[in-house]
Amino acid sequence: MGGPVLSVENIIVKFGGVTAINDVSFDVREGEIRAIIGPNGAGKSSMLNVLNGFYKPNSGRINFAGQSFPAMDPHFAASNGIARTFQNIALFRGMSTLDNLMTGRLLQMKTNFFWQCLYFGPAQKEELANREHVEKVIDFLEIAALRRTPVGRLPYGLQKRVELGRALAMDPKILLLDEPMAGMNVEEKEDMSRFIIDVNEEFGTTVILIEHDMGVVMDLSDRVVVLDYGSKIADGTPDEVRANQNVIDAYLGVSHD
Amino acid sequence: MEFLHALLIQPFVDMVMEPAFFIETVTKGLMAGVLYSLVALGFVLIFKASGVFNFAQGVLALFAALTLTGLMEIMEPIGMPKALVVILAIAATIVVMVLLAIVIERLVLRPLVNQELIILFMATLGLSYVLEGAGDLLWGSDVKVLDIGLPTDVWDINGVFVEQLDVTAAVAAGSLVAVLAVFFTKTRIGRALRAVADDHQAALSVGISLQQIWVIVWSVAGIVALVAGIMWGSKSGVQFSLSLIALKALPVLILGGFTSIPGAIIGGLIIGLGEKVVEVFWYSVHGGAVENWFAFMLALVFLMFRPQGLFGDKIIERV
Amino acid sequence: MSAAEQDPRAEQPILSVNNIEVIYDHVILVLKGVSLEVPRGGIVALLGGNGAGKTTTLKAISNLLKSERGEVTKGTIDFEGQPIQAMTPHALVEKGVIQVMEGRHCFEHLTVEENLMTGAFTRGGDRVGISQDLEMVYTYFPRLRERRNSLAGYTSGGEQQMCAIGRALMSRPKTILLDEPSMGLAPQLVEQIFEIVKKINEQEGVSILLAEQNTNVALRYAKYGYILESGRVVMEGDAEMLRSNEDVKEFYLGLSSSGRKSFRDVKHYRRRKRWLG
Amino acid sequence: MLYRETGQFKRNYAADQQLFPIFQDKILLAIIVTVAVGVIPFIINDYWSKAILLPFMVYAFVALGLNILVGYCGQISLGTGGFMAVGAYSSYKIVTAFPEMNLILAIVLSGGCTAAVGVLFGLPSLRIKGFYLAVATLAAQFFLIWMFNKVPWFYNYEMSQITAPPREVFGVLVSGPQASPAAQYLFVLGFLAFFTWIALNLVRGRVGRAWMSIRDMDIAAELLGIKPLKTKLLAFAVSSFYIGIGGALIFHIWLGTVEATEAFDILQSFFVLFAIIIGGLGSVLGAYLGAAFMALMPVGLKVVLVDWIGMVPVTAKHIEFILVGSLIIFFLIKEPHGLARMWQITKEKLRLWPFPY
Amino acid sequence: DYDAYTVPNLVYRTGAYAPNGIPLANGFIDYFNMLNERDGGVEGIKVNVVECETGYNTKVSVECYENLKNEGQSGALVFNPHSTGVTYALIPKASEDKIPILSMGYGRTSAADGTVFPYIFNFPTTYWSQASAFIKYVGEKEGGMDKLKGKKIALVFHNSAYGKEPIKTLETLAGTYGFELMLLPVDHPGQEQKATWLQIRRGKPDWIFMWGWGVMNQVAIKEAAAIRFPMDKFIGVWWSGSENDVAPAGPAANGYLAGTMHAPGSDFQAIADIKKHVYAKGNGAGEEARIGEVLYNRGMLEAVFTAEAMRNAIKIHGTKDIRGEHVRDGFEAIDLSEADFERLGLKDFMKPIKITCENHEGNGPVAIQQWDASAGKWNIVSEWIEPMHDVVRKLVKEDSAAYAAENNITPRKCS
Ligand SMILES: Nc1ncnc2c1ncn2[C@@H]1O[C@H](COP(=O)(O)OP(=O)(O)OP(=O)(O)O)[C@@H](O)[C@H]1O
Ligand SMILES: Nc1ncnc2c1ncn2[C@@H]1O[C@H](COP(=O)(O)OP(=O)(O)OP(=O)(O)O)[C@@H](O)[C@H]1O
Ligand SMILES: [Mg+2]
Ligand SMILES: [Mg+2]
Repeated sequence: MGGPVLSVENIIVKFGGVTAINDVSFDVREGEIRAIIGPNGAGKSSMLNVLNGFYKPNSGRINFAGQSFPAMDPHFAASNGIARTFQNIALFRGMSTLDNLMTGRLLQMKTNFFWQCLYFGPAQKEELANREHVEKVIDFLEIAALRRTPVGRLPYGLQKRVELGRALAMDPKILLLDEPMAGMNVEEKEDMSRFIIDVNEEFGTTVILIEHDMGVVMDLSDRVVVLDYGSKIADGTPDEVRANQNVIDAYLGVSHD
Repeated sequence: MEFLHALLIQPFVDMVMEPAFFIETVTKGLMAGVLYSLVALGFVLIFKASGVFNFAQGVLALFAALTLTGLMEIMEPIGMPKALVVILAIAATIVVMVLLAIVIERLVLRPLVNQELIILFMATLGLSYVLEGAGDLLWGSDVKVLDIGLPTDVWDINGVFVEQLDVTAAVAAGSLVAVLAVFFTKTRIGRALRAVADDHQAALSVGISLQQIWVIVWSVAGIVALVAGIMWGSKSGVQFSLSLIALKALPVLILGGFTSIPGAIIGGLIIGLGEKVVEVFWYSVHGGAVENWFAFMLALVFLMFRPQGLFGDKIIERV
Repeated sequence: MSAAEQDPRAEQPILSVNNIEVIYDHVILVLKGVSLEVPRGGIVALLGGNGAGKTTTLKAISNLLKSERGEVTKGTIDFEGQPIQAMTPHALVEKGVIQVMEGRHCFEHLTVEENLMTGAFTRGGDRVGISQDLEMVYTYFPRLRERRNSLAGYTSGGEQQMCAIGRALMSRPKTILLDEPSMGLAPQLVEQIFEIVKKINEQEGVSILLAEQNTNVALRYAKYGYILESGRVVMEGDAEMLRSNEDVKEFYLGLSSSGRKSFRDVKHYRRRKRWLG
Repeated sequence: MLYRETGQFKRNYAADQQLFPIFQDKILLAIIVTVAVGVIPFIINDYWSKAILLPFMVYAFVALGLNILVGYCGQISLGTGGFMAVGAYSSYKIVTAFPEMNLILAIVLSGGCTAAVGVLFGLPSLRIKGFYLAVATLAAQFFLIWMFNKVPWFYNYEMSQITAPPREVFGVLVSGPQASPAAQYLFVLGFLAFFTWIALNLVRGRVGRAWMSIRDMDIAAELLGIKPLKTKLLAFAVSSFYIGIGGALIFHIWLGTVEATEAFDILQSFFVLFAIIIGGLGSVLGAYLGAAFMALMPVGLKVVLVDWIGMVPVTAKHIEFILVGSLIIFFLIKEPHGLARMWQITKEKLRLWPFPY
Repeated sequence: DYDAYTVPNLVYRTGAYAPNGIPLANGFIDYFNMLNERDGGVEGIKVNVVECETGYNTKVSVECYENLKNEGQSGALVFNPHSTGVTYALIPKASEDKIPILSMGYGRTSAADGTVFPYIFNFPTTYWSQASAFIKYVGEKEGGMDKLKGKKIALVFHNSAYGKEPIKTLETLAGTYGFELMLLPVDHPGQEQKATWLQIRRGKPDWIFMWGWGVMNQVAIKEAAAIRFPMDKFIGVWWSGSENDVAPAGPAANGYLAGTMHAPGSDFQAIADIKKHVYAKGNGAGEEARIGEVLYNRGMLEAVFTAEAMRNAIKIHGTKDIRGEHVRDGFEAIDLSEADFERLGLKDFMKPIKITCENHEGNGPVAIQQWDASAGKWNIVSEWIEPMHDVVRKLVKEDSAAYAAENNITPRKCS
């Protein structure tokens, strides 16, 4: 496992009265699976939003790609390989599964407007090249059957999978997953875990994972950050965290298996 | 140079030099604004309560006014005292508007529950076609004089003319806003209305009866339309073009915010004031008839700073 | 096999769905003859993978399908003996059937508290009762009390989930249709939610039909369960029976004979075994 | 089973991404083309050209443009009338300033002008969304019309009513009173066909997907690295380009003379919006169907009510209003996603045929 | 022989301007029905008036035109576009299809030049003539044209090609007579004119001319009353001078002036005949009570001229199988004396008028009528005023020349 690819220092995010994130710092090492857990409303999703630039922190710094910013710029994040999925599914409901995945390739597609108009020569070549790439993802996630279905019609669980697909299509360096397994049964979670592990192992993609299923978190992640009321209350390997009394009080309650 | 002077200096000089006239311009502007907000109010009601951008509001006003005049024409010959005729006619018209609301709910809104807003918007445009046709068919298309005995004289307050009709309109609008604002924020129905606007399906799931709700708002909107119809109608006579006042309400709508009842009034005042002052005092620059687009430009400028209008609900952006 | 034959309970169920078929957009056939029963005061779990048709079933019962361009083309749905397909959702809620929709569906522009209040819409003026229940919900979910005045649209996923459940409780229902109540909730809360379910079920005799992916918990609390696969009921029985069933263990509880295995150890994707179709 | 893809396998993705992957569709298209080019030009007369085909085609063109903005990029605009006016008046200025210039070029240029104006009025769309934007675009509508009525330069210092001078294209007269119906029909058909093809290419490629992602969820799109403003402005530009050309065609070919305040008033904006919604948002076919519906429905109704039933024209007009309105509502209820979707569903049914599902 | 002549009429009984369109259309069709009843049509052949509802919309009008131009055996003999916009749209087409257009007192003023617009007729008199006549009237009231110097005249106009028609003329005259012209455009529909009338309050013009249309008129008159502007110094164009326009203002409108090309009222033989042969038989197009309204009479006058033109055509070409181009010659042969009007049952309805190949305006004089609110009727209160032909004719020539140049038309030689 390599050095830190991404780290945040003393991040504070306030919304009017609420402090969503209160002076949180942690780092993410190359190629690890980093979990963020915590009670509801602890600030996990907000943290992801900070990482890919949707929320601008009130203070603190983000270090990424050898630079350090007070706030991330979404476009910069995306073009430097930060991809994510959302807690409340944010697919493009009007488009087919295939098109949704293709949007993941938009940053890679560069042919100029003129060729786009003619859909010919470079434009078509590029289109096909990316299509090939997307088809790989489709096979990988086993959603070939859904290629043409408008995503709005898919059941919740599959939508989550397509969303993961869209993120993978960007072939990301860092993958941010916000509760990717919510609303899945064990078997589907197993599949999903499988995908995450493979991505992580085969492409060495760094993964930041928010999940409420402790089974999954403890099994998959290398290190875990625990947030509560916006503040970091623990950070360490699954076993350390599991043992940590604060964490048990604030979050785990009776330990789960 | 000439131009710059005319643009940046002269108008203000004029304002100072002719205070009485400036005051009159301002008052007339505000009055016009009130008339706009009377129409905008109807839009806001329905939007706030169902997320529907009801473009038929203007035609509703026309339809209401037509019905009123029509009924009065029918009743007058009977030889009742004028006041009685007016009251009866208005009452009857209100009934008609309520019935209309019921029909609309049944035939247009109910089948379109949970559809995208633009679809509902279009449906109301279709509705306006129907009402136009029906109105003409029922009451004929020539100009009808609407006189329910509202004061029409002019007060001459040392050189500043104020039309009593406008004042009446202002009072009417003011009270409507007060009542409706309370209704929406304080009552249980009010809460339900806003819920519906947010999410039809969820509203259904908690047992809010869309049918009931929609009949209520459309009836209220119908009555507001009637008031607007009366105010505008007694100025210009009741005729087809009455339906076009909707356009005057739109800038008010976005400026005040689609979802804010007080916004309708404030927006109206700002628009009315702005367009009149610019039209009159910058006349030498633009040569007239800029009110229409200026109103929209003015609204546009405000929106650049507050995309949801002055008082509109925040546009929630969250992932 | 139909539910009736092997159903020990004599008295007639509060809710019974008889062999319904559902089509979306006039062409997409989703439910291919689903039958199930919820006994008065019972907790029944509706299990099944993605796209099995759980949500659709619940929406069919609560009559929310129409608003999604779906329709029940065959079969009947009875509540307390009377057919309810013709009823409006509103009438149903007044009869005491309320649904907690999948994916929260809070009213963004209303505050958390206003959201809860809308839940009490059908209860009209009963101020006292309503404010009591509001207190009750807040004691269930302290987090909501803290966020009571912020717009629901800005609250976190879990907070919204709590809000949605609380909202349903506010209507003092006879029957609750819960669609994935545990989704996005922290472990403690999951337990808590089910405790609440159990409580209102025992104390107020509320009958509950819950669609749940978290089979583990669901079967711990439910008395009876149905398993849906691609629009058909493929298995049903008492919770204990289901829990002990090998297939269920395998595919829904993630237990193999060697006890619970780690998610890491899943080395190959297992194709889900299909009972039928 | 007459209509199905089964047995028509795609060997590669290129084949899979064709415009008309299904064989039966290809045939249908071929038939349409032969009729449009091989039959109509020989039987067309003034009435069919001026009252039916030209209106249908120009509105299809404009609808195509608006659908790109509203249907694909999700930015509701009510400025259509104004943009059509820009097209008409700029082309008027161009053809009168350079009498020698080829009309095709002139019209395309006027499209360019309109695109520029469109971008200008598209700028607010960065901050303003939904109906707020829709109403805000009326600023464009009213301002542009005011300008064309006010500034004499635009109508060469005569009456603000402009008249299209006669112009030839490749030696054939296409504008002005002497132009033959067939020539005008083919001229517009050419434009329509070519730019439909362009539109199809745009919407199925990168650009189209960027637009749709903005439409469906702009936040997510932005987090995917799509630049919202750039994408929206592009949509405004392309859309206005089409609308502008449409306006120019209305002026030069269909009406021959227009007055901004009347020919391009706000009702036009609604008219076209109707067309795309009835036809189907985000569907090229929809633009055609919608335009056909909106442009031909009144004529059709009139023929039926007045000529066949023999109703008094005025009553007929009222009835027509009511009917058009009701039909619009009816179709919205029957299929909110428009005639295009209806057609699609019919095809899906055909696939399953003879089984219901 | 034909069994009927086709005379289409583009009417607008619906839409924003319907209140004006209805009486216009009624007068037209009633007159022809009267002819059909009384003397079996024109020269014994019935006239079939085919109405096409346009809603005052140019696009629809074009559809109507194309639909009707070949209607019946005779084809369309003449078109009355009934809107400036439509007239402009039809001018090139009709000239091409050889169908005359009668835009009576509206449309393109420069079409008065018959050499450039052989198929367009806008007699008895045009907007520009009318404007000049107004100035003459004002001059007379002020006690001599020299008194106009330093006076201020406001023009409140419908902000469209129609409304802008008189500006050129008035500006020219302002130059010659040294009065000040104040231009106040009002956008369609003109529901709301507070700003305009504030301008008037401020500018304090001595006279107001109004080129208004539809609801704009009613509101303007109300507003004028509201700022207590003397109604007898407020003159409307002949499209701002109907019963509709003054009604909503009620008594306040008393004394309001408007230009006209013909007499109002119903005490004419022709109208008596209409009542007798049409309304008595229950075939009237409108309410009998409203016969004789200004716009009704105007519609009737259109019909009168059309019928005359048809008669002339038949005379000139010695056949009853006339078509558009023949009727055109008929129009150019119109020459109606006092006696002729008496023959037509329209004694003192208007002044004699003569059309020539070169002059399609006929230089008809203009009268000023005044609204008597208490009696609820219009009365002519001025002499018939001769327009300033020299001025107008010059402007006409300039404009028609420009049109000819732009559309490469070579003016025809008359005589
Ligand atoms: N845009 C916003 N405006 C106002 N408050 C916000 C906003 N975003 C988040 N919050 C608040 O910040 C807190 C943290 O929200 P966040 O979504 O990060 O929680 P979370 O850890 O993701 O919880 P969950 O597990 O339920 O998703 C919540 O209390 C929420 O109400
Ligand atoms: N509005 C709709 N239009 C068309 N098809 C739909 C629609 N909603 C659901 N479906 C289809 O119906 C099937 C069942 O969906 P449903 O949501 O009921 O499954 P589910 O059991 O709730 O799955 P999940 O556990 O993921 O929520 C799915 O295959 C889905 O594609
Ligand atoms: Mg979250
Ligand atoms: Mg579900």
